[in-house]
Amino acid sequence: MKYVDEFRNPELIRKISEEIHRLVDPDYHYRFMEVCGGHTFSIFRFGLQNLLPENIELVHGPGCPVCILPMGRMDNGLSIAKQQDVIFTAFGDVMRVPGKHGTPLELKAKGADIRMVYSPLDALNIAMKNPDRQVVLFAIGFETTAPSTALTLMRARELDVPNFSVFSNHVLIIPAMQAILDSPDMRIDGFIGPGHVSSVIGARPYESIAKKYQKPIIISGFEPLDLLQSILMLVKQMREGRFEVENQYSRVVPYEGNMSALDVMKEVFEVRSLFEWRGLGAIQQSALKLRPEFAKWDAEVRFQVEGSRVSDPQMAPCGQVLKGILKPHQCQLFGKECTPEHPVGALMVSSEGACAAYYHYVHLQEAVGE
Amino acid sequence: MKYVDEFRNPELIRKISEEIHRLVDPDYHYRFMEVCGGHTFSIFRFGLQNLLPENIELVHGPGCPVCILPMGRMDNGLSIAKQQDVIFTAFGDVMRVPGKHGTPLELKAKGADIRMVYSPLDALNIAMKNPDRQVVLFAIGFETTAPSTALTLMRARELDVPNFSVFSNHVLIIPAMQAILDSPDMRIDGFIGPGHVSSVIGARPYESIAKKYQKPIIISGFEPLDLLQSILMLVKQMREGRFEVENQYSRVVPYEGNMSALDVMKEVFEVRSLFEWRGLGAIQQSALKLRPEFAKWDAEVRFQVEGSRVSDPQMAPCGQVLKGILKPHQCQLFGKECTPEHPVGALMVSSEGACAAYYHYVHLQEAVGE
Amino acid sequence: MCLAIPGQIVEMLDGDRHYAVVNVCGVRRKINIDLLKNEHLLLGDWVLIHVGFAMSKISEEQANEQLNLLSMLNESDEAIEEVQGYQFDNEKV
Amino acid sequence: MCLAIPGQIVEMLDGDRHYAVVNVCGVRRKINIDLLKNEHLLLGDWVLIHVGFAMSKISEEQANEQLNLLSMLNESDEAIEEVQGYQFDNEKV
Amino acid sequence: MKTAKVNFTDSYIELAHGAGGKASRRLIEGLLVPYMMGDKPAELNDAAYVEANGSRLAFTADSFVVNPLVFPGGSIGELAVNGTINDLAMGGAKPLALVTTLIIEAGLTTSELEREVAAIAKAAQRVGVPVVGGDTKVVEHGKADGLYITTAGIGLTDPRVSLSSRNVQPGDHVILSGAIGDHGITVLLARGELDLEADLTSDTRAVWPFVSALIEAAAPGLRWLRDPTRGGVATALNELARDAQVAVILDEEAIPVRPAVRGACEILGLDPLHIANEGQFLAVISPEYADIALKTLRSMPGGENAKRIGEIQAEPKKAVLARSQYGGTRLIDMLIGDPLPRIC
Amino acid sequence: MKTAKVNFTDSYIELAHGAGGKASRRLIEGLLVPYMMGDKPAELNDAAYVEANGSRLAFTADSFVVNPLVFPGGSIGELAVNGTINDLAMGGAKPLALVTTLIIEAGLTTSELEREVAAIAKAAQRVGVPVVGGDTKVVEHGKADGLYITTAGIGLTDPRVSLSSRNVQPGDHVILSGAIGDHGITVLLARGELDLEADLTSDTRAVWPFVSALIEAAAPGLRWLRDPTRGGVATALNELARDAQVAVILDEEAIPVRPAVRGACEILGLDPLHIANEGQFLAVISPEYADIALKTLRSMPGGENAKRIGEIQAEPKKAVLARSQYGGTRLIDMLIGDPLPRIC
Ligand code: SF4
Ligand code: SF4
Ligand SMILES: [Mg+2]
Ligand SMILES: [Mg+2]
Ligand SMILES: [Mg+2]
Ligand SMILES: [Mg+2]
Ligand SMILES: [Mg+2]
Ligand SMILES: [Mg+2]
Ligand SMILES: [Mg+2]
Ligand SMILES: [Mg+2]
Ligand SMILES: [Mg+2]
Ligand SMILES: [Mg+2]
Repeated sequence: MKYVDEFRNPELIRKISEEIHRLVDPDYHYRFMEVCGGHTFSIFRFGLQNLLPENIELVHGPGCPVCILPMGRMDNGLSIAKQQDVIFTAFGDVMRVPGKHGTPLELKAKGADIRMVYSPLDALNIAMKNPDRQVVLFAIGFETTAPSTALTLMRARELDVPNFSVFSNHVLIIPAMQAILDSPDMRIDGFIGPGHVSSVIGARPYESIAKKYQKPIIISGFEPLDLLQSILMLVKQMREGRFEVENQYSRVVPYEGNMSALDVMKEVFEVRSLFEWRGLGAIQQSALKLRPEFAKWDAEVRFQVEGSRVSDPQMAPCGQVLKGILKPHQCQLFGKECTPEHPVGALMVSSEGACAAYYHYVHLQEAVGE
Repeated sequence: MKYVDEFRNPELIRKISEEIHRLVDPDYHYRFMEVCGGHTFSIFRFGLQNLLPENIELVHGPGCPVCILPMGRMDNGLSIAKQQDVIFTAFGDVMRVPGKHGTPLELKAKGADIRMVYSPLDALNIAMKNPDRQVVLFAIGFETTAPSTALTLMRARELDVPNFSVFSNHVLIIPAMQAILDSPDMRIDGFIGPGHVSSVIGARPYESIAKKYQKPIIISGFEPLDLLQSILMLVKQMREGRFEVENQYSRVVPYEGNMSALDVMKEVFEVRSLFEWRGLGAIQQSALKLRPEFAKWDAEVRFQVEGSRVSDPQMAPCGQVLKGILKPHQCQLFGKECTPEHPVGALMVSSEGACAAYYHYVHLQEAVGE
Repeated sequence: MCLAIPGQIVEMLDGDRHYAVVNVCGVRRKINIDLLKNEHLLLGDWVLIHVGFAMSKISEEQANEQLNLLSMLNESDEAIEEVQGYQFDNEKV
Repeated sequence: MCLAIPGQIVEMLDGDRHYAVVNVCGVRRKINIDLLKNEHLLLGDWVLIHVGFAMSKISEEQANEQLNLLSMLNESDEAIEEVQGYQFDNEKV
Repeated sequence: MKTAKVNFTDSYIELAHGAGGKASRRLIEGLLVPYMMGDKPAELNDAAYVEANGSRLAFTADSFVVNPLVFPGGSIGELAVNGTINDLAMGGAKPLALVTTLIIEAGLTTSELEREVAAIAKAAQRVGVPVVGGDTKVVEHGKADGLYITTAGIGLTDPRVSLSSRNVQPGDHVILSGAIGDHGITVLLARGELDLEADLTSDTRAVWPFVSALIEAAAPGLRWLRDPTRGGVATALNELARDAQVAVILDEEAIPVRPAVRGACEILGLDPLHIANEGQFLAVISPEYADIALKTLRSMPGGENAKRIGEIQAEPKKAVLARSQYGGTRLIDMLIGDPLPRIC
Repeated sequence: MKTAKVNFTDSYIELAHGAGGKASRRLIEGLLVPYMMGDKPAELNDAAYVEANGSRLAFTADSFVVNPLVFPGGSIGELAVNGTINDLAMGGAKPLALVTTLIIEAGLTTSELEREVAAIAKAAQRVGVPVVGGDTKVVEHGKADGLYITTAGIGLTDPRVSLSSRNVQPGDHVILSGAIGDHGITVLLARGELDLEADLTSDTRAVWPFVSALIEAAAPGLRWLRDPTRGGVATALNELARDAQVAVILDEEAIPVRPAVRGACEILGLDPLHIANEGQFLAVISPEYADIALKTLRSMPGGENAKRIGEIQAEPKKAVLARSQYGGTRLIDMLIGDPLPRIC
């Protein structure tokens, strides 16, 4: 598989690992945050932690759109899904996320018409095939996914599909990174920056962060070689006292990002003044809603969704885990009340969620007696 | 079972049978028509033909509302049933009657929402429970059933149920008897009159027929004793040269009929100027349609049903069988193309239909070698 | 033509005067009795039921008279004459 | 965060210029290419696919450069310097 | 596989093809048997026989799709066990083991499922047969009417009996184990659509204890057994008449029918002979053994209503006739389609 | 029946409970087994064993509910035969006979039904096992997704083998019969909802010929067999690790996966180890017999891709681990719920 297999080359992996070991300061405890859940997944999927020195700690960041979805948004979405003439569509990722009264899958089992889609365009197609029904797309995702939703909405407007609407939960990565860095109880030495988001937004947006907080940021790919190389680059910057934005993932990410994608996003979306992130609280200018010109296709307008704030279950410190303050296994519910099969928090749902990833990892550690 | 078991008393059955044998003119071939399909059914169900002298022939009449339903009406009904938001309701009797493109059961198998009801009121209830759907009752029946439909429609008006309507195929017995008697190729010596229709219309309507055509008419019950007694009464009238209306079924049928039932029928229905009977052709003033005041609940108005005339399948002489001109087994299709399982004509569908009854009877005759 | 069956009224539904409960051999159903509103139905009356409606009140007297007559058949000539003259009540009255 | 996967364009859909067919290891899908309308995509190009859209054109040159660099790691000091200086093209230019 | 004999011209499947009557028989004989069994003339029994290491096993499986899942006197789980036990019993086989598969509709509550699982376990335990395995599938909400159960069973045939329509002889007696129609009418009323109420319960039960007793008492006289499930007594006896090329002459008045079953049938225009039973069986027994067979059944709890309901005659072949006391004769046909309530 | 051990707290059933992964296991072990099997510690195998007159029979039944009914390389009818043959084979039993029951949705065309009946007949004939009986139910239009098939099978165990997770020892080898994921991905793509196309066919086949050959060549070394159907290789091996209280250590690179299966999995964020197979099996074989077993399989048509994919270790108990060439280790978990395509 081109652009995949080469980047899993065992020999090169070993080489970089050795180089990291060679360059780290053995007396320093490094804390690098991989912002993106895709990175978290890869790290566990490929067992990369094994290849790093013990004093490099990887902190799992907020870059999983499912994990940061506040329960109130989920409940709002499901309240729409319960309406009789609605076909509620969502990505597979969302299907196991618990709202206050259960997950989309559970609601579907009780008879709601909830369908999984692979692409936002699939939802639009369902709407065109079911003119008697209201088809709602429960959209999630960072800047990687938002342009696809935007293009789909433009297409809905072009074809004038009256029974399609989008419930937007799209969020922005830069405000989230800032919120984490602003958090007083937080120490991060550098970031492994999200590769696919960056293919849209480019590198520039990170520069002010790198400068303001004096943290190195490496925009990184998702294969083992990519991640290890990014860590190596972070170690080197620290060794050299630099705090720059570097692009490890240049085969995919251009400096200026994807202008067409940014354009369609701007045409369809505007920035919300405030949006609640699960665990992180309300963050200013951190999410996207549909512009008034698209009110006709805005599920929040059509179904008059009131913002319902539901706090995370008591005792569930998902937010602290999201910010990297707590390790997942330090949560009291971890592995007991909260498991991948019966998640309490969203971090346990997504295979990108830090808790789900850790759950397997800890079992593995226990298993292999480490 | 009171009012049933006493009228199946084997000893009394034998007595009347003997009395009939005693009183018949051995040189005369009697042809009595049981007008009502219920009588036809009883005759075969209880094997009454065995108990009669060979020279009494029972001719099976048109009193089966399913048998005389023209295929065009069935097709009209099914064209409504095919519409997407319609729940089409009908009595079980109708479910196997073939339209041009199949039976209600077959259409249901393909996905149409067709439901069996026991009472017209059940259809109204379905409408009230499914306000989003159009619920249509495909009503059939003679004067016995028409009052129930009428009361149901009055109730629909009272409760103002907007999504209920009736497709009326109600027919009248007197015009049918006249049509048969007017038919030149027809010889009938007397009638076993329909007991349950008479509980509504009473005896008076038959008197002009008895007089005009000089035929005895015995209003008869449905148990073996009732039917045998009625035949005995016919034989006696003929013996004595009388042609009167007599009421064998006085425990159920009052002379004047049921005034309340006649009143509700009049309030809801008016007589159609012309109605097609399967096999008998168009008969004047022989059927009921909803009055204009009930147009809102009239499926023919709501669904703008055009009268489609579909002739019976070629080679299918159902009409001649209905009039008693042909015996069922004289039909070329009988027992070959046309069987109870795969009926060509409606007479093979209903267990009251002469052909279905005969099919079993002939098999029996063949079976016992008669 | 019209399947109808005798049943006995076992309950008058006070809450809904359009309906009564009938019993047929131990099977009970709520039926509409509007068509017999002039008959002043009482508990224990027998009615003929068709498509969920009471069509006719059954006369026990007439039934017994018929059975008596028939049982005398072949046994007395009078009975035969009765059968012959067996016509509408109101005509006899 | 965002599952995206490289695929090769194997068909440009002339009838519908918004779409192309990509091949991922023998699996084909019609994807929307509107987000790369400025890239002048050609048959044989590799793109990154996410939720049925092409997000980015993949640079073979950049990929090879990276792999070359990494293969020289531990073998020449120059390579290490390269890794360190490995930054945005446009900044180098 | 020989498919030359395929003879099924209906263009699609409807409910009647599953109702146990004529359409079912046409589907099975016209389409399924030619493919599955090729040229072999099929005698379609409740259970098939399989030789294994010198033992003759009976092997059967049935799917259960009843609506509602629970009804007076039973539920789908109990039905699924009893039905399969009964098919083995009809093959003259002592039931050895059951396997049950569940097709569950997403959204079924655990308490409903648990109730049926308990019903399966209890019914199996009652007759002392272990459930040794199973399978579970879940289908989307809106499918599967809550729960479909399939039960497979194996049994060991008793070497003293040989059951086949081919053994049936003119003069043999037809014995029925008890009152008919209880199950079918109970379920019909339980659906609630007809608004009829009656104090009726399904007759579902395992009849193996009765068959076992019959084998002990009358093995040499036992010719044929059948549980008159879908299609009722009329259909089962018509199949016998056809397979054995004989006539079955019934004494209709002897057939036990509870008043409420009769009442419901009169109201709805149905024939009790067409109504399904789930705890009764028909036995054809040679005249010498008929009395002892009947006595045996009647002496057992639940067998008190067993009756001799007819006999086998040579002619008219392939017919089932009912004779009434006053000399009327009627032909009893197989069920056609589902039994539909009628108004005329 | 002992129900004290019931331990199932979900309040209703959803699709995950039928997907073959963790939820399925909880349902089966927490609810079904306690009722059906009482206190006996259950080893849940593909087929159960039943003693009959001194023979040891294998007995199994499975329901098949695939959508669409036909997919590249197979159809529900073929699947239903092969699946049950395979479960018998996994019990080390030579298949003797099958019984199939059909639950048909009213409105299914006769040609669709005939196609599946022919597929059943052909698949059974291919492996030389007769279909000796059946049952047919028809449910209302809108139910049953066209057709559900349940197939029960009985087989005769080979006295030379004793298959059980209890026999599995550290040092034993894990052998896989061929490439994985073909069936699950083929069916997923055949549904058409994902708009993905690939030249893939289901791997559905009866594996009894392979198992038979393994018995001949390596009976004393055969410890355990399992067909990794729903839940895939990951789930089957997790069940082994749990039941046998061992670790299964996989060499992930050795596991054969076709490029298109891999491509589809990468696109959809799925793991091939969780994808269903319908013509593969896993065997645990003692070290002395591993080579001959592998050679035997590879010498047979359709067995060329058989691989040694891992081995059993004593520790860490109850875990399945994959080790990569560069020293990474990951834990392979059972499937949780249905495999859902994901975007992040
Ligand atoms: S273990 Fe569960 S509750 Fe605890 S932080 Fe993680 S997701 Fe939240
Ligand atoms: S046999 Fe069939 S076609 Fe012929 S008259 Fe009777 S119903 Fe009509
Ligand atoms: Mg049976
Ligand atoms: Mg069976
Ligand atoms: Mg019971
Ligand atoms: Mg059975
Ligand atoms: Mg199974
Ligand atoms: Mg298996
Ligand atoms: Mg199995
Ligand atoms: Mg195949
Ligand atoms: Mg299996
Ligand atoms: Mg069966």
